[in-house]
Amino acid sequence: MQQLQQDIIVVGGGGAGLRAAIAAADTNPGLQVALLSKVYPMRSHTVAAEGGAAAVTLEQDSLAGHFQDTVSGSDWLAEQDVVEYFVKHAYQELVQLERWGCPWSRKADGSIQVRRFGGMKTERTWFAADKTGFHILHTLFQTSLKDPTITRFDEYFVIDLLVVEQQIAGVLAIHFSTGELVQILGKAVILATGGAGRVFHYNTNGGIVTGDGMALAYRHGVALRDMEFVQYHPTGLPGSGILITEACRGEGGVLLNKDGYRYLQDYGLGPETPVGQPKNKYMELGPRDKLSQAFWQQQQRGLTADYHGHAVVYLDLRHLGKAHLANRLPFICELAKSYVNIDPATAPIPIRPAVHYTMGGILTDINCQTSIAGLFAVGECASVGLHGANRLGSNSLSELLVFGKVAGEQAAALALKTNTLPLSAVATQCTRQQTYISSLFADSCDDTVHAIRTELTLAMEQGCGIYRDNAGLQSCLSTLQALKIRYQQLKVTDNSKAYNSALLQHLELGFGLDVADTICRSALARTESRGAHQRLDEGMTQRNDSDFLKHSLAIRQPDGSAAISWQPVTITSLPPAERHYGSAERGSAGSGSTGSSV
Amino acid sequence: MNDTTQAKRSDEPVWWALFSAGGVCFAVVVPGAILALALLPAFGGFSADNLSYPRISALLHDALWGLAGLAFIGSVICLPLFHAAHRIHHGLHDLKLGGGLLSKVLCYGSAAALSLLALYLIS
Amino acid sequence: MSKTINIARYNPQTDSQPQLQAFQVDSDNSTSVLDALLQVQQQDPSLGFRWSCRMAICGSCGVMVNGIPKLGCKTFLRDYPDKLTVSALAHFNVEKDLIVDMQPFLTHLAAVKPYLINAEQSSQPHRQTPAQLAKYQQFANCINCGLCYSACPQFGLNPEFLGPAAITLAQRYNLDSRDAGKAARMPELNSKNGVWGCTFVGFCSEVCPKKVDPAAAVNQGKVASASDFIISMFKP
Amino acid sequence: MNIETPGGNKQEPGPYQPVMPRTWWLQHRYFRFYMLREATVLPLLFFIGCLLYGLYCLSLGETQWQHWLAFMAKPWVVLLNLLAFAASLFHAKTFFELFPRVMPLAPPGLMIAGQWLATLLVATGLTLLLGGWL
Ligand SMILES: Cc1cc2nc3c(=O)[nH]c(=O)nc-3n(C[C@H](O)[C@H](O)[C@H](O)COP(=O)(O)OP(=O)(O)OC[C@H]3O[C@@H](n4cnc5c(N)ncnc54)[C@H](O)[C@@H]3O)c2cc1C
Ligand code: SF4
Ligand code: F3S
Ligand code: FES
Repeated sequence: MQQLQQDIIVVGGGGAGLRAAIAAADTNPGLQVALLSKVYPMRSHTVAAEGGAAAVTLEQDSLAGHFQDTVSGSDWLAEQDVVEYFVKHAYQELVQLERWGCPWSRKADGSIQVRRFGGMKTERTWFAADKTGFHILHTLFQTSLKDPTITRFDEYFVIDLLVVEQQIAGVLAIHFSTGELVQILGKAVILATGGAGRVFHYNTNGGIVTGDGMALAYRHGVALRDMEFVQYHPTGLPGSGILITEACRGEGGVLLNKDGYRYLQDYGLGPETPVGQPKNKYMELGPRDKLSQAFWQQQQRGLTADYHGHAVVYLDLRHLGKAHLANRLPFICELAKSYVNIDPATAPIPIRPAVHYTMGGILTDINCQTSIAGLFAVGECASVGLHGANRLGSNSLSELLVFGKVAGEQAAALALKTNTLPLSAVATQCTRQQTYISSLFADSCDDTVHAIRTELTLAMEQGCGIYRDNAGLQSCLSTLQALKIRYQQLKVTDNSKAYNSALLQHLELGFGLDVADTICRSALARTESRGAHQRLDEGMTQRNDSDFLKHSLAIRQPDGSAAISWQPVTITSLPPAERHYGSAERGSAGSGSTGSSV
Repeated sequence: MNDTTQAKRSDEPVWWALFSAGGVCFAVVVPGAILALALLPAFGGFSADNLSYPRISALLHDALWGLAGLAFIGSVICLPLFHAAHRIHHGLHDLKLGGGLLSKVLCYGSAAALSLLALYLIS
Repeated sequence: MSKTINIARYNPQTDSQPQLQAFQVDSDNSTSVLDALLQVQQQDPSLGFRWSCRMAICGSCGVMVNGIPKLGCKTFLRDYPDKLTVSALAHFNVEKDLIVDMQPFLTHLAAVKPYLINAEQSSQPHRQTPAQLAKYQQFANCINCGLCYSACPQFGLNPEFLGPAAITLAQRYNLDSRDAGKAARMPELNSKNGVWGCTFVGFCSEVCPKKVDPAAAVNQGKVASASDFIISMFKP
Repeated sequence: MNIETPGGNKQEPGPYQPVMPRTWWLQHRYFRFYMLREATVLPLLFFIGCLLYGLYCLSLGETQWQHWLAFMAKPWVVLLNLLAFAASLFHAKTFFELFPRVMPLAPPGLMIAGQWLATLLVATGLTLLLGGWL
């Protein structure tokens, strides 16, 4: 088995991983930084982010405003100290990206332009046309090429963390092109492996977003926090789930049901704002959870239309005009044309909610440090505590940058004062993994990855969807258990070495099953409704702060299942209150219950 | 990353500049030249007088103190020759028949030789 | 509707060259070549190809469809009523089935110093007007899919040629009003494997799924390189 | 052109290294078009040859000049010059379309039209001049 020695190992070449690698290399040029990714960094799913990245920018805006929006958006489950740190550093990070060459969209005078985004009081979202993630990722990737101390390991698939007595020692990876196992030793490891949206059937995520990093840490005893909070994006294309960015609504797009009625006004988001005059936090610019829930309600009432067997509503952009669309939303026009054969300038786009983002993830402190010494996590795979029960659009790209930098710097500081563990310490772990991998191959097998994966994603969609109830969750859980047993019998029938995708998919499925289990069990344990987690059961449809103003922690048990425990929320300055959108926002005090009336 | 070996500057700009200038002439001047010198006379568009020896010599040598002749030779013969040489040189490379130093010397060498010949003939 | 798709298979351990294999897939109006490949992979899990975003932005799924470089996820079966043959991207070494070695491509990208070079320190953003942005914006839209390399015969003939995407990226930074690194980038562009490796075949721009027009970038690079040549003559 | 090469080489297990055959340009419309564009210089060379011959004749005197005029009227010469004329127009079309992409100075349509205008003016000028109207 090949052995390599590095100082810092970054797993993941998305926005978070690249930002961390650059920060680590910048901190001390004497450190060897390895950047591992199962795909070439610029293929990472950050590339698909369309809308933008948030930071307080305008005169009339304030850090307190961004803080409040984020905390109330999170339904008070965000760590407020983390949010404070975040809003304070987001601007500088976006500027840093600008100074690295990111082609942010501009105002006529050459200054940065910001756009509206759902759940944000005012315009504070930086964007690069409607390809913000693409430009951020490529800017970071290209900037990383400048750094001679960053060594890339492209198409290396990490299958295990090497841990010795609660201290990280490195990672074990499969070199995709040769099929060989490689042991990479390091003093600090940063997990930046992205989300887990692919455990659901309809999702906006790329095929690589399979929750690997979450499972890697979880299998070594690190808690996964707030896993029940899975964000549905209200506007995915039917079938493929391809995202139609929220920026469409920021620009003034409206949502219509099959009768052409702007149904959001019926769900606490009104009154109806005039077409072409979007208003922050009203109607289409309400938060994602509310909008996705409204779709579900419409579907129950039979008010959704049918698009080739998928229930849909419509996103109408026609009034924006061809020129404006081409300028502000060119990628959306391209996507609509290719995948539903529609020109948004002349016809409304059929859309439906799709799983978009995992708010939960690997538990870390404000320094991105996990419970294993030297193991850090950042980005969508982590739960640093920014998003709580519901993430606001455009906070996550900024998170990658703000906390990517923190993770890189912290890892570098730690690596400088740590000694590498001896090879011998991890030898047995490596041999065990090697034996396990070899045992996966067989000439034939009745079951397939595809079959199990399909059942998994459908079960999750059924049981852990926009609305949940006890019966559905229980049945999802038993399906998951059955699938896990089938998974143990599953074999890889392609025994070739080079580029064995069958093997990788097999391993990804294993990661996904573990993550799905934590989602389902956390959802069962939270018997209230909050943010993206909405229960239909009697007595659970409201937010219940006296019992559940706390984070769930899923910790792996010896039998492989998750046990749920709880962790208090850090509240610094904004005590829990109702979340209000639409006109209810004003006279919020005692008035009511937009949060749960739907 | 620092360069240890810096890539060698190509002399291609010289040839490309000639090629481009020749390309412009080929597109802007040559069609007219073919028309006026080959096609119209052949199809009887002009009277014989107009193409008589004295008139043509005079045009070539005397008009604008001889500059017209020079411009004509340059834009219809010399530069297009370099244009052609460039395309042939690269075309040989495309056909995997050359493209190396030999074809370069032959192509641009002939273009230069023929250009000199043309200039000599009007001098 | 069932449809036949021929796939060029190659297993490095056993094959000496790619062989076509036919598969049946279900197809409707929205089935992409990527969808079809995913279906085939269910029948034969050993089929190797790259993909991720399935929305034409990550650049991983490039393949030849009937001999033309295409993004699998943005090419639809409906547009190929007759025969459909999918093979690995041309001009790259084939590692397995539809997976090619992208390393040369990445090396070429890195060679042009594709990052903003500017020594000025500041904690404020640069000013850049929409007009200044427009100068390079199109060239910044490259998703590094490599289709243009498979389209470019000059790259096929000479693998050392930096190629359309790398040169486009160099131009993207050279044209950026915030950049001061042109001098550092020019030596690579000035070489015979830089802009001068191109004969304006132009097919690169034809196949580019993002309308980047790399051919324009490369040939604008020639003008830049030629002026650099002249300037260098007047320098000691 | 599906599988690129007939002549790939490969001894041991490892990647397949395609080699471009010499006939690559026959395999696609676009490449044939490119080769045709490059080949426009062949008839051009013929026309330049005619001119050089003409200059040579001119330098020898009146009789030789008459000789050249007769040569230029031979059917096969006329035919080849017709071809050269077509080639020059085809070249002009491709060249004019490429120019705005290499030097984006004005809207492409405008630049293309401007260049055609230049060609037209030169052709008119030369015709008028040689035809004795100028
Ligand atoms: C369609 C879409 C649009 C979005 N739009 C916005 C937006 O407008 N604004 C916003 O703020 N957020 C947006 N988001 C959310 C945001 O883009 C993501 O949360 C964020 O990009 C995740 O970045 P990341 O670096 O954590 O992970 P990713 O970019 O997903 O990268 C994960 C990396 O980990 C690697 N990896 C994974 N597993 C392994 C393994 N086992 N071994 C080795 N490497 C591995 C992968 O190769 C990859 O390089 C959007 C998300 C989606 C899906
Ligand atoms: S220029 Fe176009 S074809 Fe070439 S790599 Fe970039 S996006 Fe792909
Ligand atoms: S195809 Fe190749 S030759 Fe030039 S114009 Fe494009 S790089
Ligand atoms: S899968 Fe990402 S571009 Fe096709």
